[in-house]
Amino acid sequence: MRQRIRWGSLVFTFLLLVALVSLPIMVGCAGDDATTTTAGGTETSDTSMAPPEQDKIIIGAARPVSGVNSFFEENAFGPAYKLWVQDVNAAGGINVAGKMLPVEMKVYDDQSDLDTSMRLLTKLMEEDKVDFVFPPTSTAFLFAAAGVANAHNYILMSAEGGATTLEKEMEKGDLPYYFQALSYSNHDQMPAFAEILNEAGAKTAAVVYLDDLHGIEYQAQAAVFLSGAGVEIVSNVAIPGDIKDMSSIIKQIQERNPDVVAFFAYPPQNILAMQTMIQLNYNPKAVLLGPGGSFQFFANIFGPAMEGVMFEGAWSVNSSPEAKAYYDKLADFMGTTDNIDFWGAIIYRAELEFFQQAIEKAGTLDQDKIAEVMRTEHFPTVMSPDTFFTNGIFDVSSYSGQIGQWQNGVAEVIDVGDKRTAAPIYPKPSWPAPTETTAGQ
Amino acid sequence: MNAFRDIFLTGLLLGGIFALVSVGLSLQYGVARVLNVAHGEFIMVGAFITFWMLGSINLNPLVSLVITGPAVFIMGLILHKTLFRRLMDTSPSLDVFEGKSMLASFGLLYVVQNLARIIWGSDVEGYNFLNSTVTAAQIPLNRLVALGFVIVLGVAFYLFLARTRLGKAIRASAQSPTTAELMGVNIHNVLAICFGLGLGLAGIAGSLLSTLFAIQTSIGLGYTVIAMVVVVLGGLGSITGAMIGGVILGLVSSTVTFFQPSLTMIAYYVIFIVLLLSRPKGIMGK
Amino acid sequence: MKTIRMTRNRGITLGLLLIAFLILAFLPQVTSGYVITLLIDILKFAILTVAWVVFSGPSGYMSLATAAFYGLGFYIAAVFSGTFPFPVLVIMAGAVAFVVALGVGALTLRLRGVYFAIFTFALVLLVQNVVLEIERVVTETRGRFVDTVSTEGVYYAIFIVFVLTMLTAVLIRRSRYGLALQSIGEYEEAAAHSGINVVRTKVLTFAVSAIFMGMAGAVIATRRTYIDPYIAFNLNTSFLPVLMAMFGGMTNLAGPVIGAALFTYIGEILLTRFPDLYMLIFGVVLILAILFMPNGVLGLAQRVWRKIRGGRRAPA
Amino acid sequence: MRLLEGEGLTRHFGGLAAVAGIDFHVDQGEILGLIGPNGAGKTTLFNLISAALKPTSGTISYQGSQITGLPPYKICRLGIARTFQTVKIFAHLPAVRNVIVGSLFGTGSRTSGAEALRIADEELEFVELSSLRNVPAGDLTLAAQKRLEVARALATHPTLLLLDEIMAGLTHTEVDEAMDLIARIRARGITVIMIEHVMHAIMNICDRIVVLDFGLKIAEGTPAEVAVDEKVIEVYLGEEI
Amino acid sequence: MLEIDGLSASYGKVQVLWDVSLRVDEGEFVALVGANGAGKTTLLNAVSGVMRPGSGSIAFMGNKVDGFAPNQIVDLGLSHIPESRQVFTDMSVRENLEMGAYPIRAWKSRRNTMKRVFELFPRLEERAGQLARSLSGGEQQMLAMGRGLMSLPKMCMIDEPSNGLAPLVVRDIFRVLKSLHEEGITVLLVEQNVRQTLAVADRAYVLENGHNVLEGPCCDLAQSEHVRKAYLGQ
Repeated sequence: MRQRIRWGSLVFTFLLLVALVSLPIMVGCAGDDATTTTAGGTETSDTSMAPPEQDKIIIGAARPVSGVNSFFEENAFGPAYKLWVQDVNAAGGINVAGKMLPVEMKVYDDQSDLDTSMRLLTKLMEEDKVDFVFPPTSTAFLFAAAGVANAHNYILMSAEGGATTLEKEMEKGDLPYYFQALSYSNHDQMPAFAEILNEAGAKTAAVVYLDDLHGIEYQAQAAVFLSGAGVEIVSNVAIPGDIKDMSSIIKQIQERNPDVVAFFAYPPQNILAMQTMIQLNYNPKAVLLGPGGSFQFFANIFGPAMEGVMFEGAWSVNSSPEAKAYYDKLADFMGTTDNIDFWGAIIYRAELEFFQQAIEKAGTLDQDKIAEVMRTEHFPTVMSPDTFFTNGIFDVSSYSGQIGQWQNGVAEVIDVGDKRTAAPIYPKPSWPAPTETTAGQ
Repeated sequence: MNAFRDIFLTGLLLGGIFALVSVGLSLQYGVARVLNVAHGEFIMVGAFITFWMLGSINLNPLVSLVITGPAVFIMGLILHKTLFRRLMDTSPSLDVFEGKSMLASFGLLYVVQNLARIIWGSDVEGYNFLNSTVTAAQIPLNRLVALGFVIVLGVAFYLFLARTRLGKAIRASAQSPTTAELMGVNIHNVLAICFGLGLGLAGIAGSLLSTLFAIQTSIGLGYTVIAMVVVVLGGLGSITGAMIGGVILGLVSSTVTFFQPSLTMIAYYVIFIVLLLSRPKGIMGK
Repeated sequence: MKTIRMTRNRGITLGLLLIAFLILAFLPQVTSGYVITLLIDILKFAILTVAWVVFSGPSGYMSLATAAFYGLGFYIAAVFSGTFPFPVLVIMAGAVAFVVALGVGALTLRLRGVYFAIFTFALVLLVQNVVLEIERVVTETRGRFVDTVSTEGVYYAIFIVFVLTMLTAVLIRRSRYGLALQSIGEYEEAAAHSGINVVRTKVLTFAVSAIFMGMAGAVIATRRTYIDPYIAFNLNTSFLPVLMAMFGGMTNLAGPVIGAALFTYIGEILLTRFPDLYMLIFGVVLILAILFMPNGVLGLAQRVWRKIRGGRRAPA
Repeated sequence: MRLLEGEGLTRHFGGLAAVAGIDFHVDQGEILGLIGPNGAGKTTLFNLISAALKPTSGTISYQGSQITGLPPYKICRLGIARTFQTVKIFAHLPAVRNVIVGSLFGTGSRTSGAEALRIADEELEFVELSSLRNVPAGDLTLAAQKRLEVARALATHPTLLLLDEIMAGLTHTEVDEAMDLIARIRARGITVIMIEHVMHAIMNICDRIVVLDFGLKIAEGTPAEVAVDEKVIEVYLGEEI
Repeated sequence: MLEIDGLSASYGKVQVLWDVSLRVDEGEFVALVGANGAGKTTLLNAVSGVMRPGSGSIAFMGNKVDGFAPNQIVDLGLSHIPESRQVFTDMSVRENLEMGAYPIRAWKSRRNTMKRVFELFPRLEERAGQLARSLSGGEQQMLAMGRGLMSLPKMCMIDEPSNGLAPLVVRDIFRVLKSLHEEGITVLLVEQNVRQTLAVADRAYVLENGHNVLEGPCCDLAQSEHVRKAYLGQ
């Protein structure tokens, strides 16, 4: 019954494993020499006003260069970061205790895979010992990254997603290095949406939501705030991401004839929803679209049909001269206006500007000190002359708006109050007669 | 009654789309014995070629079928002649070949998807095409066109298989490659052509799908999964089976979506698994 | 003569194994951080690949259900995170994966070849979607937070699971079950007519291999502060072990381990050096490996090894 | 004494009856030959006895009790072993391990590894393959593979052995050796049913012969009786013209 | 017309043919007989290119053809009608015949050839539209033979046409074989049905366990003790 095991092969394996293990150690050591030890630790904390010894700031990030999230890296956050790095370096760098340090980004591809993303983030902090890290993309990734970065005492700002569930963790005090920049459904967007509907006199609403984090959270918050504002939710439907036909859903909503239809979903589902409503000639008084609806390309695809469609956001070229200037600069940098996002684009920039000012104010690269500054200080940014964090979350007053609406192909902020750049169109005009092909981009 | 009609019509239209997505896969497996996990990637390629030609030379998507089909067909020919032919020659048995070719197609998935990403980027793209309805029944025109194309393609394909010399050779090869060889059929050419045709159909499907849905370089795998469900429903390798399977899945989808949309995917897989267990050879299987 | 040489060889081998074992066991004492993180990943894939090979290698049934069992373990660790101590979670995960695999195995007896592969593939998607829907309806969100365990703790946990997996794999290979499974893979019919209870052998081995997948899942779940069904039931987790096993070679147990280690390690280098081209290169390498290395790296190494030794004495 | 008895055995494939209502029996200790042209239903009958197939109708009893419907491994453990028309050896396993499969799983009682190995070596010795015990079975000659299959079957300690064309494709000397082997198997007290096309072998070693044609039993008797049976000659040599 | 010299062939490690030589002259009707597993089918497969021979040479009409692909062999005018019929069961009788005419030179004249085949096998014409699976065994054999003729072969290799058929049908089959030969087609017939085979063929080879054992005119062989022994063991 004895079978001879090929011991030789097993030895070979373990030798190989040992070799593999030792290789990264050697590489790791080499890495140590190269990037010195000024990183996020507490080594430099006692001499906070002395300029650091290094000549540049390295910021690492595991980004979705490939995979399902690569859209965001390519069109949303990637350009925002790159433009910022370009701007900072054009101005000589970040002033840390009197020394101008240029910024360099070190980007790894996380393949839109969470395991890989966390591994690479760890590598950036532990092996590459970068000075700062930028977050990964998508809310689930942020949730995971928040813990990992905190465990390493690295500041992690997130404009790339965010859900209110994270707030509970923050309230527990577990995430002192985590800063939430993107607007939340509960503090920011749904209250604003309810206010707008209340002002317009809408009485009933239907909600269609994608059965993922974003959709589930938004429909829950919509229920809270819309009911609070006297808007009754007459229909609430969850859809899967792979949905290929929405006609029966739209028809059922049509039968209940609500004033408002909100789609808390992503571009593929939102495009399908728009097409289906146009095809069925169902024209509610207001339509709200989730992520994607705020992109210029979305408006381009549907052309005149976008008139009066609302979206989660928001900012507008009419928000302020700074916003307009940023718009121009970004469009120039990206070579197109198609992928300008009238929800997030300004927040990413504001967050970076805030961060830069926090570093300069702290006068050190020490994460604790910078975090402390971020928690307490107010800075002017492209988004608002008075931008600040409350309990680790951008204060609602810091945003340039929460709900936008497409008017004549231009994104306008329609929040009730002084952020408003244009009066809401309500009810929205009926769909234009279908035209033949219109190219998207 | 109205609801019933709606469910049926939507299901039928959707079924057409599913059939379109699947027929090519069925052909690739049925004759060339490649369970092509990268099938959906070629749908994506077809969609992007169409989109790109619409943007650059304003070519009507329905016209661009004439280009995407053959272009992807040739890719398929080359792939089979280089990659799968070699795998076939070095595999000791058909089972081994099926396993290896499936894994190789997995590699292909990465290659095609990432090449496409490098060429076309990661944007969500879309355009409005025939976005109106045939008013009486409120049937979306673009879906009707897609269904029409599926029927035309199906009939054309049927005629091709039934009437032409090559078509008969393909059917014969599917039944018994060795005997077909004895008839003078160059089996390697036939297999390559079938693989190519399968991909070509994926390309055409892509062109048509781009008129209906938002496209992105990462959409492929989703369509592969649908195609697999449909092909197993209809019986691996059966063309008519793929058509029928598509319609069945369409009807299932429209029914479930009508009552509880979030259960749609679960319904797909439950049906898929139950069917695999009870009738592994599919509805059309013997 | 022959026996003496065998024993000496074996002594050296065992010694080397012991050294490798000790190095791996004490590594966290001398180094930390990224090396350990990477090793955790390598060990994770080594476990999944070896567990996959235990069943699919000899039996010839290509299972793509790895992600389902791994995900179950992952999810159990998340759901009961904080309720039970870490070791209990890992054992629970193994037990649940075992039971579920028994059921799945019993269901799929009729399926052979590509049908079995497709079934297991669909299984992962089904479980993923069902959990997704349950989470939506019951917890009204999508994911869960997990209590994290220190990197070192995770490393030792995964290391122990790895050692268990290897021991079990060696035991199965050397036991009557290994022989039975191998005969089933060679000729199921002949195996049955030689008195092997084909059904029991297949189902039991399938379920045993699932234990380790589940355990690996439970350990790795504690690496994530947050998980959701997409992360837990990821199709890549099903495909990668197959590719790693092919890449490493399946003629003996060293192959899968080498495959997992090289694959992960090379992947990491490519990933950090060529983020833009990584997946493309990955695909090309995969296709080339399938084309030109039918017996994987191990097969290649053995061929080269034999050539080197061939000059001196005939291969054993 | 009746060892095995089949009554009204029928098996359909689609609409075709491969075996149609056959009654047969085999007595303890005899060698029964099963002959007939290709497609006569011989192998189907073997498959029914060894439970590779379930009969459409009819029953099989073994040592006085019903065994119809039992799974193959149980049939094997009850003492009915078989070989296959196209050899089904475990090609990548060494010869000895092929045989161990039989002795380890097929004997009906739990065998220890050492015991199984001892039996396997004995059976290899018996079929004269000891010298090739460590050679992968796939590398053996056809004749050796057929012997190996016999050894594997013998290792299960059968009472009844079904041999399906173990001489097909063998050379003259190999056929003679195979005949000798069967004689020695009988000497061990094992009952044998054999399907064979090599006529002189069948005629020389069988006690009794059953002739099948188109799924029906057309003749039965001693070799001498069968050899002069008009129906059999017609089936074998074709009609006189 | 066909000349095989010193042919050896194996399936994997199992050698099936040992140094077999065989010759068929133009217009001849040659039979190849031998017990099951003697290697007859392997020999035909090696000639038609379905399997690659190990060593030896095969020449057809003076050209060396070993290593050719099956379609090249068919194009040269050598048709192989395989064992156990192998008709395309999911295709109609007509389509099966059309498949036989697959080589381009035969395809063009397929309608005329089909008429000739229908004359030879009137039953096939009656069933032209039916699926081949619905035919009886004898009809399927006729279809297989008709299909083999559709490629307008100069020579036919026919493998066990009487296999599994009732005596009456077998008689039909042999009648057709005879008339084929009379039409000028060279025939190499592989059969187990020794008496009838030797009655129609001119010359025969006996193959045993992959070796040539006997060769000669049929009338001689029919009387041969050896043949009788090989088949009935007397």
